[in-house]
Amino acid sequence: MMKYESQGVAKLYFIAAIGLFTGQILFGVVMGLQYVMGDFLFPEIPFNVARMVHTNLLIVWLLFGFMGSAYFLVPEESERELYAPWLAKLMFWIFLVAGALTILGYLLVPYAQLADLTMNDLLPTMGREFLEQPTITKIGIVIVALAFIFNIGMTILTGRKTVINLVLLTGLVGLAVFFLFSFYNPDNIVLDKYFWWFVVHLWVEGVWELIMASLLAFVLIKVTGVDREVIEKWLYIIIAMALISGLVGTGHHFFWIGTPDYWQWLGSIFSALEPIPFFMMTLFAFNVVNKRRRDHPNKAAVLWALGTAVMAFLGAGVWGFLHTLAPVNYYTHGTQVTAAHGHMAFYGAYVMVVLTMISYSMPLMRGQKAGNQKAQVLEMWSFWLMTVSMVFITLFLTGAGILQVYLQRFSEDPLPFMVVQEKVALFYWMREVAGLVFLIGLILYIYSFFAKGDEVVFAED
Amino acid sequence: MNSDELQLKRASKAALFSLLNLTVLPVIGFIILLLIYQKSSSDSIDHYYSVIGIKTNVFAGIALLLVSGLMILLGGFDSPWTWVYVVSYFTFVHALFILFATWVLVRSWTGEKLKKNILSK
Amino acid sequence: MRETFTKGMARNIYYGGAVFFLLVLIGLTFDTVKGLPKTDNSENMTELVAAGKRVWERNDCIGCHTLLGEGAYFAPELGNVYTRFGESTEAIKGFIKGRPVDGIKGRRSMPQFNLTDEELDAVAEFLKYVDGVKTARDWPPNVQG
Amino acid sequence: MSKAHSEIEPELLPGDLAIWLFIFMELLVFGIFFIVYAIMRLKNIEMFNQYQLTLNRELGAANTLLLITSSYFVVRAVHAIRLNNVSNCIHWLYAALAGGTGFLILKSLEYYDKFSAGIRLSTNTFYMFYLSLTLFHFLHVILGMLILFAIVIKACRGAYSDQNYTGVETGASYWHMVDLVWIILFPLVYIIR
Repeated sequence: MMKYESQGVAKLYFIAAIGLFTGQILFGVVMGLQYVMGDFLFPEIPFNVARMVHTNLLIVWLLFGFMGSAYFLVPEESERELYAPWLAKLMFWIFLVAGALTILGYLLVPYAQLADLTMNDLLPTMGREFLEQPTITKIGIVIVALAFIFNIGMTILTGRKTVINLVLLTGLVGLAVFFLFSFYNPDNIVLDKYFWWFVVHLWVEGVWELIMASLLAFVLIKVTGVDREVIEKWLYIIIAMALISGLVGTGHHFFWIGTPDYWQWLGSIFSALEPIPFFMMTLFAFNVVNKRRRDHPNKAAVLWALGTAVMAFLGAGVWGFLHTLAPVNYYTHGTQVTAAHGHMAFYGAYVMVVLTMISYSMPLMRGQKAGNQKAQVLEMWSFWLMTVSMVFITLFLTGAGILQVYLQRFSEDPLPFMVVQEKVALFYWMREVAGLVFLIGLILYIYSFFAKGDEVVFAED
Repeated sequence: MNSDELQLKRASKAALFSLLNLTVLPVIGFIILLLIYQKSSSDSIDHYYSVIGIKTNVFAGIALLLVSGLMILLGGFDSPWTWVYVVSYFTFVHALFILFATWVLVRSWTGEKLKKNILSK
Repeated sequence: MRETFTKGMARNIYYGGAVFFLLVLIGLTFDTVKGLPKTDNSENMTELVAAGKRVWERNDCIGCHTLLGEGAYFAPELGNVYTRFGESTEAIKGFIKGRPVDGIKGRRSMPQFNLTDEELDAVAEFLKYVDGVKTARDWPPNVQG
Repeated sequence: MSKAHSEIEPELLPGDLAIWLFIFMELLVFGIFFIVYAIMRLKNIEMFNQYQLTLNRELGAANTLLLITSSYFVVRAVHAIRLNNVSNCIHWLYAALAGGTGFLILKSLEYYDKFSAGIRLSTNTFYMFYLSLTLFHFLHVILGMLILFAIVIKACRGAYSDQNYTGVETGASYWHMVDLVWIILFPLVYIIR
């Protein structure tokens, strides 16, 4: 069912992605419990280790997901086989082994010892949020990324160049380039924080949006049959808005870290525009699905695509805007409000877009046009379970955050952090329950790949 | 431009201003929506969409402003719990109204009425 | 101006907009970096502070705490811990040293990192230096962080 | 019904409205800046009045003239291409570009003066707004000139005629917007007390 044989390498990447995703959620559940039962698994797995595993697995599995998506998408768009399928396979195993060793390192030895083992002193880059990987792993990521971009780039440059694969390529190159800032770790804490955001912000609110928009556009072309011209125009406008608002929008991270006051104005104004690209993505997805020329048998993939557009708008757009203006952020910065936004934004934008790609491409790689009836029903159930529970996780964390802000920062008589944490424990319990429902949704999702049932009947087009 | 196309333009304009009233142009959007409603003849597609827009916004007004107002009134201005409910409720429900209005806008572009599920045939 | 909006135009807005705002960001970055010495407390930057930052990083403190609002939200903000602990590095060191190895039953507890005296000095000095960074509106809002 | 009307949608979005949407977006950003400026000025009237006097109004006025004239040249260029007079159109566009260049030179002199006096974005709130507003506009002038220049190149290659001059009009609209922003910015920051 695949148009090109080499698209099949994506399957490896997707399987690994789902596996690591499961690990991420398991550790998320552990952390959620540690929020209310502080001594759970202590001192074997202290919270910081669980969190490191949770966030690093997220980053790594999303990278696997992006790479897999690119390997599936690029040959089809370029109308040729992958430049070097063997390289894609080799890099997969290198990345998987390096990633697994790093995670095991986090879990099996104390972090300081891991720093010594990997000779962090030669080029200290560890111990910063999301960039906890040992320097050697970081170098490994760069090598894998370069090999990957070379492979993808050569395929695109020697094949058909479409807007989708060019935008995807720009996004991936940007991803690699901005990651280089992770090697810059000055002693000056303000400088350190300033350039740390060049990785984090310019990834998730910059180049990743390019990747996301192009993946979504690809799936929408395939499942709706809407004219490529129309979709490409939308794609350009969406990513233009993403970069126009998002580049200077980095300023919303420079409010309170010792950077000049003018960032409060610039950051607020430009990040107030940041919901626009996400809103346009929703408008775009609704529009093309509404005007679809065919009803694709893979209903689950259509659901995921629409879900991505809606949830990205909610999580990244609405919940981002909620606390992005400097006067509000003065109170909410570094509270559970941030956590609420982070969860829904990552799920809605990046988790869901990868799951959309998997949902669309996995059946094709397994020789079917779409999963069987039962599999699709299960998959849609898992969609709703995961999505609704993520909405609740976000709402509970928002509640916890508002209460925290009020008691700890806003009231006349501010209470200490730990006292406030105990007062908001109810919200953490509810979040944990929602987290368990999410895990059930994920298990159902995995099970849907093995479900046997009647083939979907569809008209040839 | 024939009258069909004109109606269609007005219908999508109605849907657009219903969305704008919910987002960046509150009140102004509603006034324009009322004007479009006034100009439309019953049974036409622009009439249909301006009525939907007006209903959506009146309902949103009640659901957002009135309910939030009641929450503050009943919960007390100085209670942290009031703000927990008001802020989460307002953000979430407001977003749902925006999403609904967006879908209406997209439907209005095709000149068809709402009905039709987004996923099924 | 009655024309259709072509794909070419959309592309130009994308490239033009991206380059334009990238240049704006780079320009602002230059200005920020040049102006930093006024606020970043670099006059108190010593060898010890730099060593303290390494201790901070080696033990992944950011995995539980926030520092100037960034990090994890599991444990208190440390950007102003020096003020909160009565401007005493001794109090900070005492707290870190005194963490029980097996935690506190049923409650969150900081791990016992077994830091050496030099490491303790350094990390306390680092936290004091961070407290000296002049953040806008003197963030965090109050001593509780 | 749906088939008959599916052609209508591109007119709304992303129809020709979209380039206007973009211009509207730009005006929105400048608009927010202006409103914020006005509010901050009300809060710090004395400080704003005091530092406003340090600005060079003569250069500002000259720049206003330059931009308005070059906007007029652009109008002439559009007029010329409508009459299918390509070479005339190119000449008027060059004239408009010259106006833009003049603006950039005068503005650079002004900046040179301010920067060498040690004035920076973080000097005080007034200079923050003065510099960020004018610099942001300055970059827009450069962008507008690049667009006009691209049109000149295309016009030289014979891409435009009285049948096809929408590109010229688009560039002209953008240039007018840049002009318009300056016409609001100049009195707001340099003159109103």
